[in-house]
Amino acid sequence: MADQQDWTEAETAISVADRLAAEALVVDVDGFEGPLDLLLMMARTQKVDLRKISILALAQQYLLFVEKAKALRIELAADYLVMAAWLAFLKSRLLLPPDPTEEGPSGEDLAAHLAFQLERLQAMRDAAARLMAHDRLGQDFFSRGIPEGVERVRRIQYSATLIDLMQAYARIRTRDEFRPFVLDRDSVFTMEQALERMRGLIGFAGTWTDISSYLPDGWDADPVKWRSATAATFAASLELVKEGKAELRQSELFAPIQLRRREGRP
Amino acid sequence: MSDETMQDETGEAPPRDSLFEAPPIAEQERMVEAILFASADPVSVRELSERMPHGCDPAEALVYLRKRYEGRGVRVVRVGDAWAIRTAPDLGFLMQRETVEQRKLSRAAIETLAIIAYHQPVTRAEIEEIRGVSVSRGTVDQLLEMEWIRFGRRRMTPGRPVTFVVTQEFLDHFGLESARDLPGLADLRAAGLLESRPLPGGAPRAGDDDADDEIDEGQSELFED
Amino acid sequence: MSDETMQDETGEAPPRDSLFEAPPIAEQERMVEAILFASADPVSVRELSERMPHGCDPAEALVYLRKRYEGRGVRVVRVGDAWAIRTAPDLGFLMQRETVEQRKLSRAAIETLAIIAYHQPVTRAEIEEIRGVSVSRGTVDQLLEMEWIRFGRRRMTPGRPVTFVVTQEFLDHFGLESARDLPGLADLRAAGLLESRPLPGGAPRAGDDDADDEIDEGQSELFED
Repeated sequence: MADQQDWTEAETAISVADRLAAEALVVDVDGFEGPLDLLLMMARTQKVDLRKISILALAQQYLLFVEKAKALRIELAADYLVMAAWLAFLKSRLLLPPDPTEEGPSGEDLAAHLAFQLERLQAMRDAAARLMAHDRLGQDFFSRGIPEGVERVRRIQYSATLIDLMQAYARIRTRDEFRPFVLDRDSVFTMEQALERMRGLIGFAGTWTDISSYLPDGWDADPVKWRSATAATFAASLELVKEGKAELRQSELFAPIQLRRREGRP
Repeated sequence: MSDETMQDETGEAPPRDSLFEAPPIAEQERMVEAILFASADPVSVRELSERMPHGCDPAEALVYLRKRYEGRGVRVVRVGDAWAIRTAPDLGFLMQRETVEQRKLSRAAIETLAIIAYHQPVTRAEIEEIRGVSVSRGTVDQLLEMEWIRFGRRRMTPGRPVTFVVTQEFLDHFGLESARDLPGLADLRAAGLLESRPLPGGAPRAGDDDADDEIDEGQSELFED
Repeated sequence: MSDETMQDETGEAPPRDSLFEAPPIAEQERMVEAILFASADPVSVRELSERMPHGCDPAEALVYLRKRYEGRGVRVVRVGDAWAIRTAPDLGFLMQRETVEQRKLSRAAIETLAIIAYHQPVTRAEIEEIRGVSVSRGTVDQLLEMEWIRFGRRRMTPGRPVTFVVTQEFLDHFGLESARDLPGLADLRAAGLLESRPLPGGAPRAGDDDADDEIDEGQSELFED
């Protein structure tokens, strides 16, 4: 790509005009969007097709720019210095005869890639310009000025099948055949019943009395009834104690439980 | 810019200020079309005139444009003394977007519906008696709105209560020719939808007394099996 | 429940659920015309289908409609997989009144937009590699907010970076049928300028750690979304 000859030519060309150019660019450094942008700008000054630019000349131009900036004590962003270092490396690669023992890409490969990057950036800029110049909505062509909104109508569709209908009807018509589940209460003496009974009797219980004597009549013969009545009466007794109307005592385990009215209360 | 614009521009001068002849009427028609389309408000002939190149006759162009849109999906209509493009009235339904939501009919609704179907004509009080719970106004309204039930004749009993009957829509929806085709309890039982125990006093009670004129719609014979 | 089922059940009813044959194609054309005229935004064929009576073929109707409006003041244009009616670009000069003040985009935003349009789907790292500078969050946010770009699929490369693609709004704004119609796209591709070429050796700059794996993905995926 760039042989010795080209380089010498480039060198001489740079020394005059481009030194001034570099200086101008240094002053304008804030106007560039990073080193690639600056490089593209420099490449354009070569006034050739981007595919034919001399990367070596470009590298030299850039390094000059950085030098100038240093001389003018202008703070360059790190990006610019990284690029400078890379271009210095590229320059040395391009100038030295290729070393067959050396690993890595050749100077030409690197230069070609930089040229590609510059060309691609330029291409995207051109594309952006073309895009913005394209016919545009609200500028060159227009949408409907009085759009008619689409009214959203939400319709609820209820579904039911014949089976649903029949099952519903069957459910109603057969409801009478069922009655709610209730316990057969013939042999159950509830706590409410016991409590009611004992409230009536407690006034008379001045002395300790076995609570079994409070069982309703006829409930001690049938063991099932007896069990229920005893449990209910015991629970009712506890309730009365809780209410402060009675006292309970039991002399020992399994001994009869005795109850009496609490003193001082009616 | 587009090719066309280029042509216009490369012509002698911008058309609107042209001293030359007005554009052909077909071109004027295009212009009116574009202006009416893009404007946020109806546009008067005067305004059209101001916006179009010198020498144009928007009133004439409008005549052509109107004609062109006759019978189309949109029309050129006059709004006061201005003009606008509007959807053809017969296509208004396209401007609605219906979203259909499927919902299962509530248990109360389906039970009420079933009772009406099997016992029609039936009064609200009768429905309540059969269901054993009161029927909310909303449930009946919903069924009326769905057009699955409608009002039947009033009962010739004190208070002259209204009755409900099922509609043709109902029959269509459930694929029935008439309410008589509703399966009877025997069929339900056979289909395993009922317990096999016989129904105590099964015959429906409604419609027995005075609704004789609607007896053919009634269900009195349905459950006698 | 599918549409068909409902139609079967509701029988007669409104035209959209009709069991009868679809309207004649001329009528369908009117319908498409009305819908497109009414909407400021492009309408997809699918949406047309949903809004038109059952059995309509909006795609076919569109062919006729498009032809009908050729050379007229307004045109039927394709925007991605949707359609819209827009004024003819050559009549833009009549519309100063309607002209929308275009939001001024920064150079960075314009370049970023172009890179996304031509290289989509493209990652932020790739954009940065092409522009040689980092892309500020604000730039991307602005484009996202304008709804000219959106997130595409994530790359199946380490870090699973998000990609950006352009939107239907972008196509609509620039009057493009699809991203294929971007000006100069073919030339750029032929020149290899849409490739993401790996750098031999180290990078002069750019935040590209993952960009190198995707040489082939660039344009090949372009039109999938």
